[in-house]
Amino acid sequence: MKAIAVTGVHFTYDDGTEALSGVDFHVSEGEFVAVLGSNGSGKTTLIGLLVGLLKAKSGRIAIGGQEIGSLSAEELYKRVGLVFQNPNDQLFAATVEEDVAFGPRNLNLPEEEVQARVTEVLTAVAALPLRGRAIHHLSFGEQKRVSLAGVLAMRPAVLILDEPTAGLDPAGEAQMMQLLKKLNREERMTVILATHSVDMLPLFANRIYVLDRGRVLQQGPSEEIFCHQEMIVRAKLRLPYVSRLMYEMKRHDGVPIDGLPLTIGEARAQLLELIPKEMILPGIEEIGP
Amino acid sequence: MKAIAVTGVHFTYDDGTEALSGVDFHVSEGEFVAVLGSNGSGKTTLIGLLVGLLKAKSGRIAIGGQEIGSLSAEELYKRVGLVFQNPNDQLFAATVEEDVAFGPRNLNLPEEEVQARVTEVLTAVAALPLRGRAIHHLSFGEQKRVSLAGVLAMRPAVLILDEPTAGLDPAGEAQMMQLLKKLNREERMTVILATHSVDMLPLFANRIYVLDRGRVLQQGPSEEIFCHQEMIVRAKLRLPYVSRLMYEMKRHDGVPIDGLPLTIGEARAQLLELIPKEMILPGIEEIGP
Amino acid sequence: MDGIWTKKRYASRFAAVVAAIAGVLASLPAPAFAMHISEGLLPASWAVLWYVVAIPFVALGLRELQRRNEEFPYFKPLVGLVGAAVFLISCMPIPVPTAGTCSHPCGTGIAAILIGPGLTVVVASIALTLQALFLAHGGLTTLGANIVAMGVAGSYVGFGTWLIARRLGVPWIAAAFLAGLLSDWATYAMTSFELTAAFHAGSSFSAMFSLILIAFVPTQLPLGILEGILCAGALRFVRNRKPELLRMAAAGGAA
Amino acid sequence: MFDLFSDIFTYRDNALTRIDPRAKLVIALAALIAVLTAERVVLPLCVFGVCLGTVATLRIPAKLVTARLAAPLSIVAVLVVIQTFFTGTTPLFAFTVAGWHFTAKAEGLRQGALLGARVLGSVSVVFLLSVVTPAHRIFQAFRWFRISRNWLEIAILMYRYIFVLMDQVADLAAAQRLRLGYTARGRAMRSFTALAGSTIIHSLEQAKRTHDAMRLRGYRGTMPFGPLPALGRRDRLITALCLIGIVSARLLEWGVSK
Ligand SMILES: Nc1ncnc2c1ncn2[C@@H]1O[C@H](COP(=O)(O)OP(=O)(O)OP(=O)(O)O)[C@@H](O)[C@H]1O
Ligand SMILES: Nc1ncnc2c1ncn2[C@@H]1O[C@H](COP(=O)(O)OP(=O)(O)OP(=O)(O)O)[C@@H](O)[C@H]1O
Ligand SMILES: [Mg+2]
Ligand SMILES: [Mg+2]
Repeated sequence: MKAIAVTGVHFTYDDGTEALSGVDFHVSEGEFVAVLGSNGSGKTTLIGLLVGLLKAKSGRIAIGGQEIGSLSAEELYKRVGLVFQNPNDQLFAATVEEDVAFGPRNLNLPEEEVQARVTEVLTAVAALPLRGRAIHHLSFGEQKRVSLAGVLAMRPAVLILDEPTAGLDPAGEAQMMQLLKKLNREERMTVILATHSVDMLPLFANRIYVLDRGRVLQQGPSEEIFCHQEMIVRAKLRLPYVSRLMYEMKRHDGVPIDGLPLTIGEARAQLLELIPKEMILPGIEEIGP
Repeated sequence: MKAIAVTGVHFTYDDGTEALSGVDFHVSEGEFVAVLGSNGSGKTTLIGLLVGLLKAKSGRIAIGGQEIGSLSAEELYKRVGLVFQNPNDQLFAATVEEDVAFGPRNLNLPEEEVQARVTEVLTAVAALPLRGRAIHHLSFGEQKRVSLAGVLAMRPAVLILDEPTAGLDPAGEAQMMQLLKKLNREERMTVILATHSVDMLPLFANRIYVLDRGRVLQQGPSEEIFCHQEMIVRAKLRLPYVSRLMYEMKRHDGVPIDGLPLTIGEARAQLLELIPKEMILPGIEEIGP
Repeated sequence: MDGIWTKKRYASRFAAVVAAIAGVLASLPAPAFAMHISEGLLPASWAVLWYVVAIPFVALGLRELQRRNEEFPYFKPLVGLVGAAVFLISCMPIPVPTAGTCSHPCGTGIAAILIGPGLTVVVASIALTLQALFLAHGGLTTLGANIVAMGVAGSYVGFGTWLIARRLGVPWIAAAFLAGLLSDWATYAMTSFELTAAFHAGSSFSAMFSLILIAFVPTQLPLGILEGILCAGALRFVRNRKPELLRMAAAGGAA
Repeated sequence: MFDLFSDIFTYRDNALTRIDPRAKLVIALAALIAVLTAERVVLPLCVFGVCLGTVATLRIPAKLVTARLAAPLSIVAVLVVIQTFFTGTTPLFAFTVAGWHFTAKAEGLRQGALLGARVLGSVSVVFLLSVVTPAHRIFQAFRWFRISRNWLEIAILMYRYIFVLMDQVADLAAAQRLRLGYTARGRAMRSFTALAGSTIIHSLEQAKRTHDAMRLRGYRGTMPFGPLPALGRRDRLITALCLIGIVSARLLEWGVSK
C-alpha cells in the first residue's frame, strides 16, 4: 500500500515563484525516505503540500490511498504528522507536558489516555525527565526531541520531518537519527525526512529523492543515487566524505573498487581486501577493543 | 602580536548558569581559529564576551593588546566584527545596499567612500548583483553572504562568525568556507569561527579550540586535536568521517597508517601506498580526467 | 490641608512640589514605569472602582476576539504574537533627552493600529498582569487602574486619532505619529487623573491634577514625541518590508 | 531588563513551590487586601518583613530582590517626602533651601509612611508569589478562578513567545550595536524604530508558523486545557491556616486602631 502518492504536482507561491514543477513522489508504508536537496530546492514546499498546509495548483496527492482534498482535517492529522525545522514554531505551550498533551486533547481523548500517551512518547524520545519543565528552559536538542514527541502523541501513520538534525551537534544528530530509525524499524512508522546533509543518510534511508529547483532529479536506494556523481553535483550536493574518498581512488587512481561504498563499514571492508595481509601489523588484533 | 587574548575568564548568566569557567583563548594576527564545541558548550557566550556584548565576571580580555573595557564602541567595532548565526536576526534594512551601508554610514564616512565600500564588500562575497534587491527576497545562502558583507564593510581586523555554515547546503557551505579562507589568506584578516561541524575544519583552520561545558579541553593544530579520540568524544563531537575510517582501520584492523589523515587528499595518498601496484588497473589513467 | 494652596504662597509651593517630584522621578530606575501605578498605592476603594471600569472594556475586547477568531482561525495566535512583540517593545529602553536616563515606550499606539483598540485592551491587560506578577511594575491591586490608563485610554485615543486623521486625509505616517503621541499622552493624563482622584484629599482636585501633570512633563512630553516617532517609524518599516503582513493583521483598514 | 524576566527560581523544589498555586493565589490576595486596608504601618511592615525573610530563606539572589524592589522603593521615598512636606498641619521641623521654606508635618509624615508601608508590603507579597510559582501554574490557578479562557489562551501564547522573540530581538539589537547603530541620538532613534519594526515583522511571521503547527495538531480555534486536579488536603489546610492568620492580624490591627 502506498502511504503517500504524489503525482505531477505543480506549486507556485503567490509572488510567482514556481517552487515545484511536476513532482512525483511515492512512499510505501513502513519506508524510510529522504528528500535530499539544496537550499531552495522545494523540500519545505513539498512537505507543506503533504500535510495540507499548501494547496497544489495541479497534480494529485493521496495519503493512504485517499485524495488529500477528500480527507477531513482530523483524518489527515491522524495520518501525517509534521515536525518543523525550528522547534520554536511548534512548542507553543508553557511546559513540556502541556505541549505534548495539546494534540491528544484536541482529539478529545479521555484524560487518562492523554496522560498515558504523554508518558509513552516522552519515554520514546528519551525526554521523560523533562516533563514538568518550561519550554524556554530547554536546550536546543531537548526542544527538538520534545517537538518530535508532540507530533508522535498524535500517533500519525506517517512522520514527516523538516531537517531534523539542523543545528544539532554530532552527538545530538546521531541520537536523533537513531531515534527515527527505531521508530521506523520497531514501530513500523513511515518516516520521511527533508535534509541537505548527506553523510548520515546512507545509514538510515531506504530510498532517497534528489530534488533540485522544484524537480525530482532522481530517486532510488542510496547506493544508486550516490553513483551519479554529476547528478549530485548538479543538485548542489556532494557525496558523503567516505564515498568521495573511494570515488577519487577509483576514478583517478584506478583502484579497483566495487560499486561505491557509502558507509565507513563498507569502505573499510573493501579497503582491507585490497591491502595485502603481510602489510597488516601482526598481533595488533589484541590491541583493538 | 596577539589579536585576541583572553585569560582566565569566567562568565555566569543572571540565572546562575555558569557558561564559562576559566577560559584561556589566544589568537594571533592573521590566524584562522575554530572554536569547536557541542550545543551549550559556551561558544556563543565566548563570542559575546569578545565583542563586548557580555561582561566577564572575572579574567582579562584584550583585543589588539588593549583591555576591552578601555575601548570605546567605535574603536572596538573597528577591531572586531561579528556575523551572527541567523542572518534573519542581523539584516534589518530594506535592501541589500542599505543594509551593507549601515555600518559605514554610522562611521560618518563620506557617501562616495560608503558606496565604494559597499561595492567592494559585495564583490568580495560574490553578491554584487544582489545590490538593489530587497532583503526578504533573498535565499538563505544569499542572506548569509550579505550579512557577512555588512560586517566586512566595517573593515574589522578580526572577523568572528557564529556557525557560519549552519543551515547551508553543501555547495553553500563550501562557498562560504572558501570565502573565509580567501579573506584570511589574501586580506590577512584574522578569522575566528564557532561551529560544531567537524568535517570542513581541518582544511581551513590553523588552530582549533575544543570547548566543553565552559572549559577549553584542548587547543592546537587540527592534526593534533583529532588524534585525541577520547577527548573528542568527551566533548560530544566526533572525528571527521574520513579520519574515522582511517582510525578504525588503524586501530581495529592493524593497518599501518602514519598519524591520522584528516582530509580526503591525505587519506588517499596513504592508502595508495598500502595498495600494491599490481592491484591497480592498467590504463585506467586515461579514463580519469 | 489648609494653607498649602492658599493664594499667597501658591507660586513658590507649586514650584517646589514640581521640582521635588520631577527630581525624584528623574532618579527612578525606570521612569516610564512610573506611569504604572505601583502595587499597594491605591486605597482599596479606588482599586475596586478602577477594576469595575476596566472589566467591561476587557470583556468587550474578548467578545471581539471570539468573533474575529471564528471568521479567521488565525486570529488568536496573531493577537498573542503581536502582544508579545508589543510587550517587548515596551521593555526596550529608549533614550529620553531631558531625563538623562533611558525610558520605555508604551507601544499601545502601534498595537491599536495593528489589531484595533478592543484587542489592544486585552493584550495590555495581559502584559500588565505579567509585569505586575513577574517584574514588580504596576500591581495586581492597581491592575484595574493601569488597564484603564494604559489599555483603555491609550488604545482608544491612539486608534481614534489614527482613524480620524486618516478620514481627514492626513498621510498615514503623520497619522501614525499622532496616534503614538496622543496615546502616550492619554495614558499619562489618565494615570495622573487616577493618582489625583485618590490623593487630592482636602486640596483642590484641579490644582493637584495640574501639579502631577506638570511634574511629569519633563519626561512625558519628549517621551510622547519619541513614542510618536517610534509608532510612525515602526509602521513605515513594516509597510516597506512586508505590507502583506499588515493586511493580515489589519483592523479597521489599518495602514 | 530582559534578564529580570527570569523564572528559574520557581522551578526549584521547596516547601513553597510545592503548594498548589490556587492556595498561594488565595493567600496572596488575602494578604494584599489586609495590607491595602491597613490603617497603621505595623501590619504592612510585618507582611513586608515576613515576605522578605522568606525570600531570603529561599536564597533568592539579593541582586534580583533589589532590582525588583528598586522602583517601588523610590516611589515610597517620593511619597514620604511629598506627603511630609505638603500635607498636614502640625509642624515637625522646618528648613530653608535656596529661599524656599520647607516645613515637615506630622500628619503628612504619618500618611506618607502608611502609603509607603502599604506599597512595600503588597509588592513583597507579589514578589514572593512570583518566585515560588511558575507562570504556567499561575495560569492554571486563574482557570480555577473562572478567568476567561480566551484571555488565558492569549496570555499563554504571549508568555511563551515573549521568550522566543526576546532572543531574536536581543540578537538584532546586538547586531545594530556592533555596527555602531546607537552611537548618536538620531541614529539611535532610527535603529530603534527599525528594531521595533523588525520585532513586529518577526511576530507576524511567527504567528503564521505557530498557527500552522497548531493546526497540524488538531487546533480548531480553542486551546484545550486539561482538567484541574482537586485541591489536596494539605493545601486546603495551609490555606485555612494562613487565612485565619491574616484575618486575625487584620482584626487585631482594627482593634488597636480603634
Ligand atoms: N512563502 C514564500 N513565498 C514565495 N516564495 C517562497 C516562499 N517560500 C519559499 N519560497 C521559494 O520557493 C522555493 C522553494 O523553497 P523551499 O522553502 O521549499 O525550499 P527548501 O528546499 O525547503 O530550502 P531550505 O533547505 O533552505 O529549507 C525557493 O525558491 C523559495 O525562495
Ligand atoms: N541568556 C542566557 N541565560 C541563561 N543561560 C544561558 C543564556 N544563554 C546561554 N545560556 C546557557 O549557557 C550555556 C552556554 O550557552 P552558549 O549559547 O554559549 O552555547 P553554544 O556553545 O553557543 O551552543 P550552541 O551550539 O547551541 O549555539 C548553555 O548551558 C546555555 O543553556
Ligand atoms: Mg526548508
Ligand atoms: Mg551558539
